Amino acid sequence: MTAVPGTQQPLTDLEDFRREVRAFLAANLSPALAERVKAGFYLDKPELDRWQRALHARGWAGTNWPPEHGGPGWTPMQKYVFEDECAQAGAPILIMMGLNQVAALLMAAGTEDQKRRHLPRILDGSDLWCQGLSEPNSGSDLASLKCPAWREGDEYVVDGSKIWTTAAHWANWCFLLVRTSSDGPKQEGITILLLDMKTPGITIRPIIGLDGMHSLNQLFLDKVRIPVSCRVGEEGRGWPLMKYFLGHERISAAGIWKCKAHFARLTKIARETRRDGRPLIENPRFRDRMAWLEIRMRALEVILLSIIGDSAKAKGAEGALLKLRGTELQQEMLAMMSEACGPYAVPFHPEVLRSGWTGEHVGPEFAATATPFYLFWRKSTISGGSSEIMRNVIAQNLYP
Amino acid sequence: MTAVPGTQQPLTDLEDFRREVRAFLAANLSPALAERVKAGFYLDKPELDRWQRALHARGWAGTNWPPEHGGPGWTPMQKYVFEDECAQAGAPILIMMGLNQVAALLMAAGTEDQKRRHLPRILDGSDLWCQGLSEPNSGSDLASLKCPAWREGDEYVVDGSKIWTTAAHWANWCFLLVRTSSDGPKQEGITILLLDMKTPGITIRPIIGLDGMHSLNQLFLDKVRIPVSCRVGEEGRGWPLMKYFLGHERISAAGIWKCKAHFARLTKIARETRRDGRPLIENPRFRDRMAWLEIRMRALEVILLSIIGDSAKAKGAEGALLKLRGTELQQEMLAMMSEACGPYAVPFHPEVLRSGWTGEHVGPEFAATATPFYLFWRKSTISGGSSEIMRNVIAQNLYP
Amino acid sequence: MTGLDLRVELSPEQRMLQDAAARYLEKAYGFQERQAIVAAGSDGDAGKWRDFAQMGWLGLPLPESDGGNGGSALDLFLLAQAFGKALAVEPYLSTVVLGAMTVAAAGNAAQRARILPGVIAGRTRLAFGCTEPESGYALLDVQTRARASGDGFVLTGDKSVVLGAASADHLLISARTAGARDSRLGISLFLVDRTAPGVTLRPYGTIDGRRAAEVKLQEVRVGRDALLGELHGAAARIEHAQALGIVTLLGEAVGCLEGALACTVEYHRNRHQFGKPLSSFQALRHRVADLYVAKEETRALCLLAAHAHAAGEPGAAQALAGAKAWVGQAGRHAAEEAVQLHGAIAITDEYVVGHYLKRIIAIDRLFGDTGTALDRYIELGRAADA
Amino acid sequence: MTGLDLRVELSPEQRMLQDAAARYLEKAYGFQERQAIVAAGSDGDAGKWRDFAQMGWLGLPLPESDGGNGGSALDLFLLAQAFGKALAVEPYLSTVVLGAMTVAAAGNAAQRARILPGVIAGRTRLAFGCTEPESGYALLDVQTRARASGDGFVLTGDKSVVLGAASADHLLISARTAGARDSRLGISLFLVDRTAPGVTLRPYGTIDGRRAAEVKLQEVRVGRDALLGELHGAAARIEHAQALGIVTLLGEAVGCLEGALACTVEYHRNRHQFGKPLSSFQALRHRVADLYVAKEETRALCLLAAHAHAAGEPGAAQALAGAKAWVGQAGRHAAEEAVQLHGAIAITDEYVVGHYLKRIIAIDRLFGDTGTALDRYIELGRAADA
Repeated sequence: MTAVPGTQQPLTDLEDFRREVRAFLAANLSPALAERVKAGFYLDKPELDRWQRALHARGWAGTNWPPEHGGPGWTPMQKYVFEDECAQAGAPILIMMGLNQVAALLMAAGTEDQKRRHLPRILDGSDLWCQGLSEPNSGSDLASLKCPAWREGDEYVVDGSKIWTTAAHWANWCFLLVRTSSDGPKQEGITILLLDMKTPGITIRPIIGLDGMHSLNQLFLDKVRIPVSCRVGEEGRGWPLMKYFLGHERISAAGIWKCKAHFARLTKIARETRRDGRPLIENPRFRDRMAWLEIRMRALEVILLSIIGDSAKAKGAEGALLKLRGTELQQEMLAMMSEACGPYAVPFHPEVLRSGWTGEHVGPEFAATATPFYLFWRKSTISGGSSEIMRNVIAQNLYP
Repeated sequence: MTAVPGTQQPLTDLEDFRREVRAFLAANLSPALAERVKAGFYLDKPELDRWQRALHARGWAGTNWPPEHGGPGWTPMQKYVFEDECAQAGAPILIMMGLNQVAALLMAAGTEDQKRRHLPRILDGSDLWCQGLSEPNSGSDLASLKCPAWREGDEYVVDGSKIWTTAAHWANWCFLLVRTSSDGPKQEGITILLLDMKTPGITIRPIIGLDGMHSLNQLFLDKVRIPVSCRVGEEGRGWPLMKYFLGHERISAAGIWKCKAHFARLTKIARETRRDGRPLIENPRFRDRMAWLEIRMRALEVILLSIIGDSAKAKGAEGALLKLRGTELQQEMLAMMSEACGPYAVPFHPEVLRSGWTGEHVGPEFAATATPFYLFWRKSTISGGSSEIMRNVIAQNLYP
Repeated sequence: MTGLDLRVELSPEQRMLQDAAARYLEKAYGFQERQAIVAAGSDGDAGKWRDFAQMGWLGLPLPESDGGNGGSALDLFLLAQAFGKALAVEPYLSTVVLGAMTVAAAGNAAQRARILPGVIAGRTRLAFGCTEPESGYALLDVQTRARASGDGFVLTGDKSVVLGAASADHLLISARTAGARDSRLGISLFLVDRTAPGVTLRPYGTIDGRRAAEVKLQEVRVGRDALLGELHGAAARIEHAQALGIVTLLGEAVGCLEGALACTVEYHRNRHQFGKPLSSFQALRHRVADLYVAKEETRALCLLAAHAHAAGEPGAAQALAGAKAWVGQAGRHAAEEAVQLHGAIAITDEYVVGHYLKRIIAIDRLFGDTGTALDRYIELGRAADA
Repeated sequence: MTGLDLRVELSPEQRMLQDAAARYLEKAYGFQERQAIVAAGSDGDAGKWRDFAQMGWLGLPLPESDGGNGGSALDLFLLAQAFGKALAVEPYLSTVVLGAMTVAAAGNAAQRARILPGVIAGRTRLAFGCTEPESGYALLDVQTRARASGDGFVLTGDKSVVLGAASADHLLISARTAGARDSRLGISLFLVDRTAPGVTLRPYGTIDGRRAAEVKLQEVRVGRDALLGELHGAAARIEHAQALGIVTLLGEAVGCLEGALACTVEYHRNRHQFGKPLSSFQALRHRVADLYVAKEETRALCLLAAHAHAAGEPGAAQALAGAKAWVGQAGRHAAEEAVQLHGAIAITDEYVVGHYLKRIIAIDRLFGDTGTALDRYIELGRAADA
């Protein structure tokens, strides 16, 4: 009556594509760098830039970009294969703010001038973008943001603070949400500005994470002047454009590819680590937990593949589900890597994590990063839409 | 500097008391009946009545009652020991509505006449009480109850319905909450009436449980007339008196004693049941789960003993905690007993559960009751203040 | 199975099957009607069974050469999903999946011709007796013996929890013809008339509203033509039946969780407490969201397993074991949550949600519970690595 | 321990100790001050250590005959609880609990007189080197060797994650004097000067803001008077030190969860989102309620274990193992929840809640993690049944 669905032809094409990606990775990614990425060591900006240049040279920097802007024009399944292979291989994880969200926004709502000015430099890595969204008193409830800005001639003057800004200390541009009016509902009066990080009046306060490292920042904007030409969309109409930021990237944030790479690493560690006279992977309790993780990861990958290319679902309950559970799985895998360290989870020397450090570490090699990595990624269920927000989104879909 | 707390003297006394209780149980509880109680078979009313008579003959029927009303005047620790021993021994579990809640209410707020009329018959088992609290549309939000009653001369006329009434088909009295006024906040206008179940106009609809058995009922009250002398407290002022019902019995509802008895039974089953060529208790996964249950049970017993006799804590966050977790533990133990049945969890013949049934059951003896018992007790986290209400109570205590 | 083979797409025919099943069951198999069927105690409703036959469902997975529809295990899964949501109690699993599919796979032409047309037409019912009182979940632990005698065999032994036995015309009985109790070799399958002399049944209802029985075989004589498949070689047949049985149970489990979620959402929308619908309480909303997540995860794993089995993927057995373990663990938890989220009404026999829990529990106790399935998952994973 | 021995009551003196510790730490050990101490990198603050001495805490559990206060393991637990809430980083565990208590128990009069007054007065610090790079959590798996030489011994081997090593005056070092690597017999304890020739330290910070070091012993000569307790017979001493170390860690764990709950409640009361304080969101309220429950359960189990150990109950070892397992499992989960319930601020080093999580993780990785402790719990339970 019916047969197994006939997806043979496209699958074969995709396997060809997968081989192409693998060949690229083999040629461009040094095994030493890949090892450091898999182990969770920090990369410095030149290392990230080098990787983006390599991708750009191949035409693969803007994976989501349409060909007219220099993207590869991949199908959703090709993107899936690409991300999967990159994660498995240990390719550096770029800071995607510019490449994904800012680019999507500009393509949809930027002026021709803004597109011309920013898109090429985002694609080739000349510009690194950070985001000024959250504020000390506006987190999950982002629309309640207060950072005031007012018009003076051809400029906006911004006077406030933004927080949880990843890579602000590296970025040369910042995507900024400000409040230009306090009348009406909180969603109105929000304006989007593009801020050159060389503008006078910006102070960056590093925020040290639980892993002892610096990746987050608070921005203080002291009467910072931004030309009106750097506004995206109309004044006070920024919120509707935020859909390019919120929800859009839940599938990357879910990190199913990352899960798979972590799981492979956890398996390796569990095979190589002896505890109580046997490899950890032979410990029934550890083995059971790994089996459940593998099963749960499989479920998410099936769901991901079932909605791939369906942007309504990706922004809806399914996308929220993937973000919710994908980040939980990652966290549990990292927790198990830390457990595998035994007493060597206790030593903590963040200098080891830094790029270029060459000293001798304490205990097994993976112990140097396992616990800081675990601690750092507690954030994965908090940032990019917290687990609580994801549950809200799902419930909203169940009770429309 | 300090020593282990000096509770030696009372502990010795309590051990004497424990021996006394054990002697009573040995003399009065037949092993066959005890086995049936432990296995979760249903008892019929004559069996329950017999047990109450035995307790009453010893002066131990109203464990919470003060001596002036015929109670044993036990300390909280004595009550704890008594309950513990009864559960371990498999003593029948009486329907406590009359002995606990109704008696406490009458002692506190009943007229002398009501006390004289009801208390002795509650104590000796002549009267069995049921409760008419919940209504089809008032569950967790009990104060929203609607069952209307109005005064006609020396009588109240009640015209409504009550649901989830345990043992209404056995009871000869019912403790009833009715609404005599709809003005003002919902907590006002509630009146407490005592209803003789022989009064005309009462219809009892049995509600069959997931275990296929009948213990719950819906009451339909069709212009039922209740003498004003059967009102407890003032008209419309019943809600404040409800504290004798709500919260008071969380510690019994937590069923820590029941947990301990279930755990002993589960251990026995896990020792005697072979699966995959070894006793179930040697299965690492099953054994781990049992270890966690034992540890969690231990925690609850320590907490219980730390608040025993402190009625503020018993009604507050600690009591809610015990109810919340105690019922979860029970449920998990019952689930594991059902699991231990293997495929024999599937057969279902509720007639086996009934008192007096003498046929042959299918599979191992414990399989006859394990799964129905598991299903029935899903209610333990719902009734007597649901887990959700318990969390509300705890949060209320954390944010006073 | 770690890459593109995880993409499961349904064919237009499969979507039609889903729609037809959902439409029929919604119309003809409401919960009240289902409860009446259970109360009648006759192993499903004869009228419904005729409908199933008419819709081609009784022959759905059977080979076209035997008069069936040649559907795949994935088709079977989709139908079972609809059955699960409706909590249909008809003995489809025992007659079609375990019984007829085994006859189709193992039977000779005469046996197939004798049995299958009747099954497809709804006249003949089968039961699969491969569990024994001491076997637990180990179907190859067979103590029932068949000794050769004259031109046939004589069977003696006990079979336990045989689904649909009392209403079956023929029982498929595994028996040891050689080898030690737990040896893989030496197991044979026999077609035994339910009414044959020496066959005694003790029938009973099951927790999930079906019928099953303990079957006692006392010197039951069968002819040579009762031997189904190769002498001593039934182990693989039994395992294949078990795998297809699991596919069916997984489909039902997904349907159960869909039903449990749907009735919870519906109840929360309509039930008011403290002056608001339950659906406006955030703590409940978040738990209903988790219920949705569990349902989706379960659906993904079960669908994948059915697809892999249908496609003969090398990882199919492990996918089935993983999904079965998941259903027993996360599925049980989800069904318990659905009960809890209803409150008191859920613990009555009159309301639907508790029956989803019952069915999920029964599914866990058939063909290996969570622990057994997880052991198998791990063992197969290790074998694949080696 | 299944009945009345589960009732733990504190004496008036114990309540006074609790109050005094809480008062002092609240005043003198605020989180900002704590962070400054950690940043200074000197294994705790010298001024605080003097305060501890002055309050009698450094001699709290030591025998009165050695100048201590003769406090019980329960007293120690209560003090540790206060340390845990304040996240105090001073090397109390290594110096007093593992070091001095072992000297008091195993040392001869001369050794006790040489070491203990200095500890009690806050002048002398000790460290306990019994973990090795390959031992994992098995303290009796000793590869460091001590061979007799002249009137003394020569020690060679590696000790790992030795808490407080760099600031210690003396190291207690376990070494094998006889027997195979994992044999219980043949382990001896030695008092080694931290500055003795052949002792090399690689010091580092720990995830929870303390100091530890890898210790290398290369042909380190010690005299006969360095032998602590019986030759070959240190196994029981080490186990006793471990048990008392666990009591201390359990106290700290309870303090950590108290702190984590308190700061979560405080944060939810003050933080507004969507126009309301977080404490008004029911989903969050319920999870904070669960956090409270976990804290109370942990407190009960840990207090019971400390009490049982103090009273020498037969079930004490099992109670300790159970509580240790619980802290690693439920305690970790609770600390993670506290982090989650804060949102972004929790993942910064500037805010307190993440440090509770770090300490809970470190506690799990000292003296046996959840799995190791649960194995021991089960083994001891089985032994008690037999």
